[in-house]
Amino acid sequence: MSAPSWFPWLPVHLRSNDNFEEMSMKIKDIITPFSAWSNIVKKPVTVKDPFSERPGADRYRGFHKNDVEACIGCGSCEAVCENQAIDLVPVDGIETKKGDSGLRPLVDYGRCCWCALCVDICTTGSLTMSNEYTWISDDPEDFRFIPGVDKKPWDNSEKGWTNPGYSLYNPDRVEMEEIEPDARITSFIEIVKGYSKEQAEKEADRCVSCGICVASCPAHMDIPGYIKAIRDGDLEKGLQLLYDTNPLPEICGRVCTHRCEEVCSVGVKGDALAIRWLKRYIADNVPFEDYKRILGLDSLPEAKKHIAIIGAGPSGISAAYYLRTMGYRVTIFEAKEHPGGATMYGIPKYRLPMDMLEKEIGLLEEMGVQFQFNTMIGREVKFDELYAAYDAVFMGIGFEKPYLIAIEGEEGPGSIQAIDFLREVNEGKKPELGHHVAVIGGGNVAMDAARVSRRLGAEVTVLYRRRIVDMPSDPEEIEGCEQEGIHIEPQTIPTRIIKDKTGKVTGIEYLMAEMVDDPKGRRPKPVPIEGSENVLEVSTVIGAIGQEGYYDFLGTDWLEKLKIERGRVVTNEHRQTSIERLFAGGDSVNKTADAISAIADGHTAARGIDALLNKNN
Amino acid sequence: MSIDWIKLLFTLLGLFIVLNYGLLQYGMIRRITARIGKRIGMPVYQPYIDLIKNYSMRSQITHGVMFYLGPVFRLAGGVGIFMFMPLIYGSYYWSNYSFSGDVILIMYFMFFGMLGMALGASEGGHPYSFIGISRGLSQFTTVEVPFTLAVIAVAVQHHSFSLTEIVAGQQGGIMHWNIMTNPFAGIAAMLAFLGMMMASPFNVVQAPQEIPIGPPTEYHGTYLGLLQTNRAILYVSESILMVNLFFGGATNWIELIVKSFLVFFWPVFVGLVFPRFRIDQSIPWFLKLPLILGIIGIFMV
Amino acid sequence: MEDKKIFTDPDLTKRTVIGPNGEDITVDPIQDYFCDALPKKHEPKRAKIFESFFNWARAESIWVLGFGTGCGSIELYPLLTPRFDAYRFGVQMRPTPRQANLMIISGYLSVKTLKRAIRSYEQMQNPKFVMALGSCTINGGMYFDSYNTINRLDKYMPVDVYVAGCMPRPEAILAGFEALKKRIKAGKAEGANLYAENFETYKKNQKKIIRDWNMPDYNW
Amino acid sequence: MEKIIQHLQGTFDVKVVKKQRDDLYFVTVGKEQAIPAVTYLRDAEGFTHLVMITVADWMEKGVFELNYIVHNYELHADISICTNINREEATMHSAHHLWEQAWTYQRELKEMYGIDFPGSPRVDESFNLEGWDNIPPMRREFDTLKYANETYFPRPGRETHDPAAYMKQKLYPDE
Repeated sequence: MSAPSWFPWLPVHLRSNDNFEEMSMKIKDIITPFSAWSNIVKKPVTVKDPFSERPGADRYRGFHKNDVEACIGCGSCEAVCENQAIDLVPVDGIETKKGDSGLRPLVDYGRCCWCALCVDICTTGSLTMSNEYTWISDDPEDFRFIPGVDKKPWDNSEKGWTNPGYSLYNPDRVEMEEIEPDARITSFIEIVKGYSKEQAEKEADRCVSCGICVASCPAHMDIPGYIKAIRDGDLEKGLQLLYDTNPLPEICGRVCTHRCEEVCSVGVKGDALAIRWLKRYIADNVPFEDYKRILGLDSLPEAKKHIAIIGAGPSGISAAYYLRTMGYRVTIFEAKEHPGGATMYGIPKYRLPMDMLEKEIGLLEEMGVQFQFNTMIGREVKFDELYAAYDAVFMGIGFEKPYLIAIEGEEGPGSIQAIDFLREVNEGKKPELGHHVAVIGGGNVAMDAARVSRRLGAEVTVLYRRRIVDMPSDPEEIEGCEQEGIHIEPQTIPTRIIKDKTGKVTGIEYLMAEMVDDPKGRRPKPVPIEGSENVLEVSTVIGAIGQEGYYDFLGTDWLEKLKIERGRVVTNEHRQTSIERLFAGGDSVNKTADAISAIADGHTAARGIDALLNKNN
Repeated sequence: MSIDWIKLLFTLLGLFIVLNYGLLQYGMIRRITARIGKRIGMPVYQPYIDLIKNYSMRSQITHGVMFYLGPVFRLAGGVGIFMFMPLIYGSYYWSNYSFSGDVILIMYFMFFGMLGMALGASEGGHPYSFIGISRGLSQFTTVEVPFTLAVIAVAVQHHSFSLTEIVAGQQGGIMHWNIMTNPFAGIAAMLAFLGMMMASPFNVVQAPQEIPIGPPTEYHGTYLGLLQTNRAILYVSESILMVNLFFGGATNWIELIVKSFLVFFWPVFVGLVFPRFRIDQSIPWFLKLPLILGIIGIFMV
Repeated sequence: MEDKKIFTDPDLTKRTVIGPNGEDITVDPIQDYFCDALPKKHEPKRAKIFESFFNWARAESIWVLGFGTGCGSIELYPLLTPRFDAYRFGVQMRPTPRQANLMIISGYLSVKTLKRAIRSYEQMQNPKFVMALGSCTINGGMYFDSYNTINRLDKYMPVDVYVAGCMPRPEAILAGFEALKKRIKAGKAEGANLYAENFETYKKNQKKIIRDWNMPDYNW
Repeated sequence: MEKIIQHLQGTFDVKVVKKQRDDLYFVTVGKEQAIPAVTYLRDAEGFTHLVMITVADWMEKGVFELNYIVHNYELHADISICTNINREEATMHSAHHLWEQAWTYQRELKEMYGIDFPGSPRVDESFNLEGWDNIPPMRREFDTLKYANETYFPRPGRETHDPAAYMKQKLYPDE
């Protein structure tokens, strides 16, 4: 339609063809829009009540909820939050204890962007989101709350975002290669092979660096720190962190009871981080020649005072190491031929190869710690002399004396004690066991004895008073036993060791027990069932129901002064005994009775001695 | 000249009725608009609340005397149209102040309000007011052309510039209405009416999406309240004017309300479904079809 | 870098021009274009019944300044769609601050936007209300460490209602309107007077971050 | 593409060529040759569209790496001409005579990184940051969190606890 000449008085741009073509409508174009009037009889699509009719979708990311009972306050939510929207704050009524920091996340809705990363990473799965999304207030300070503690209307909402099933970290532990059970029982070769670099870094990558584990470690090692060092590939830094709190990482990397892994936040839903194996990875992969340089031991402070250490077990070595780094002269007195104490004589070599110990003792010797082997206090040296000659004494003597089972026939050959048996084997002897061994007890020592016996070619049965779940031994030890064909007989109470006329052990008689709940709430007690006698044909019985301390070497005068309760030396928080300059640590002091506690005692005592001697100055 | 107090009273009463009618009508139309859009829409009484709210604003600002007078002029325009227009045919008291030349005066008042707005809004100094005003004035001018032609055609037909006489000439059935006797003028006026009501597609003057609502941009509080009052009166008055001019007037209130509502419904009917014309589209549009129809309307007579 | 000159708009600087008769005329655009009388506090009506009635009208006729500032502006448009239809709650959009009662700060404010927001807010008439959407207005939200985004809106203008979310859904905003209505009806929404009373504090905060302050202190 | 790169290498002193994709190459040239190279690509090789001018801050190396990304509509391919300029005296030749939109980029780079483009229109005017008086915020030495905390009044009263440290304080404070 060329109509520009219609209105020559209009401005040029209004006369252009385009404008007129736009305006030249067809009849249809005019009629069609009126069809919209048909809406007037239709129902409006408006949501009548937008406040209650429109709940969030089932998986809507609404306001936060937290199951404060399940939450352990690991702080992963805080760490992952890009907006710094989460603080960890103490909450009334929630105790700080091992495996629970007592802190709970406080969410600031002045920061949150509802990305739900905090929910996705939540190690316990306690932090979730409801599908509520309406919160109005005239006070901006309101929008900071502790989910689960500050009561909110959406606390009981069923719907909303939960952990989606995948994890931001890998919940599965990197498998540690082990020797097959069939091959294991033929020799004392170390079972666990150790991580490769790739495996270690992959495993270290699972760590959320929460640090919950640190409190559970008796030595309070900087676990997140050295795991991060592995992740960063900086093993030297890792080694420094290890030695800050633990001078025996090789040993702990193998035989530690790893309480840290029990509380590992990653382990709540998945497998706990293999903290022990990672520690071992660092210790194994830094060349020993470099230790002194890395740890800065080349130039130690000048020795001023002299400390004596009784017993070259983990606590003694630990104390020696830290005292030496603090600048003391240290002499260790050891009754036996080799250092290492229980780690040396008590732990079978398939768990802890001998050379590991030698490596770490070697470091001490290079640092200038003096060793006097085959020197027993009370025999070669009197304690009086020692106490007089040295500025302070640390006693890390361990539990040497086994408890007896106290049943008929326990005396005499064929019935032996586990710690003696293990020491003999570690010394290279090969005790005669016969075809079938019965091990009495359910602790780690019992498991060790059983597995060692198995390696010496015997059939093994473990007799334990309570249920398998009650066994104080590490679960992996029990699993190892089962893999190696060791039979565990729970709820059995030995009553008599049967001997033939020559005095040779032929069997053991035991009663079955039933578990009776203790009215005081303690763990259930096994009660023998009358008439349920069984006899197991065995050739040797190994008792492994525990040990106690042996303090006679001190002499009566000192022994009177030393405060001892239930077989353990009583110390203050610095591991100082009731005798002023005598400190003590290790199994004879702490209840946990494991290597890492002993190491921690050594460290604490070293600091205590330092404080005492400096105070006296 | 003595003042006919009763007549004044009735006029004011009529104004009051028309005001309320206008507000309710506006609410109804918004409601209908909402339904077309498949919405529920605001309450019918919402215009009242808005009005109260606006009159209750605590602070006002002014941009000078003319800024004050703008809404007053506009209201005067609206009231002026009403005052000089007979409401009910044959009723002395409801005939307001109509006289023999009232059509011309009403035409003047229609423009008067717009000019008042122009002066006031200009004083506000807001650039969008200027744009709105210039658009409004130019569009209104072009709207007036076909409308005036149609009115002249009607006036010539009835040999009178008095609304009362024009209405009188239309009595006696639907076939006597000017819309039937002079359809071209009627259609031209109805099309122009679209522009007068500033309904879509001719509401670019007050387009909130393009220029923040044009002339009243700076007006708020009481000023805006005045403008709202005026809108209620003006739109109804213009509808009644159309009723008087082309649809045979009314002989009672119900007839008046029904007819004026239907007339008012016409721009709503169109406006709700058509998109907005740009100003350079709407002006030529009025100069095309409505103008030609208006001219034909005159020649018809 | 310290001596970097702050750039100012040459159109807004004070200058002298020569008039048609050769005389000098001093032009100070900021003074000439804008009014800068300080805000006054407007007491509510003495008669409580009037004030309550007016507050009811104010609450039921909320005119929103259509000024989308952050991400949340995209949540405001659905309010006007058939699904949510905010009109039925008496909420209408106004394109000019003069006629609006409610300013919605819909999310983060950069310093540049804040400057405009303050001017718009000041041009609104008493009583006026502010609704703040989302984390950003409460404590910075995800832009808490940005070099150019404010953290707390209440430092710069009085806020009546906050709606949590990032961003709040339209339903939550509607609930925000309901909360605001309650507040207005209770006579607690006196943001405009608060602003007038604490004018100096607000100005100090505003001027701390708006460095090229080329506008009057207050332009009603 | 290969051919174009070869041409570039023949004409200019090309330091590095990095092939990102078949249709995206990064070509590093000296500072003086960047604008001629872009001009050459525009006029001789048909890369008529300036996609963007952007910069990467290599604080450790002490340079800004400027990228001129140009697009060829026939080949649907991009080439980025990269050049390193000194961070301390960051100036670069303006490209606004080639594409008018370049001055917007250059104005932004001036504001955000402090890179000067003498001759570029309105390069000194503020772009996003009105009245900025600190070091340009996108330079990496600018600590944005510190600046925000000092400037924008973060809401007080927040304090957090590290679980490990808190547990130490609660459970074994003496060690």
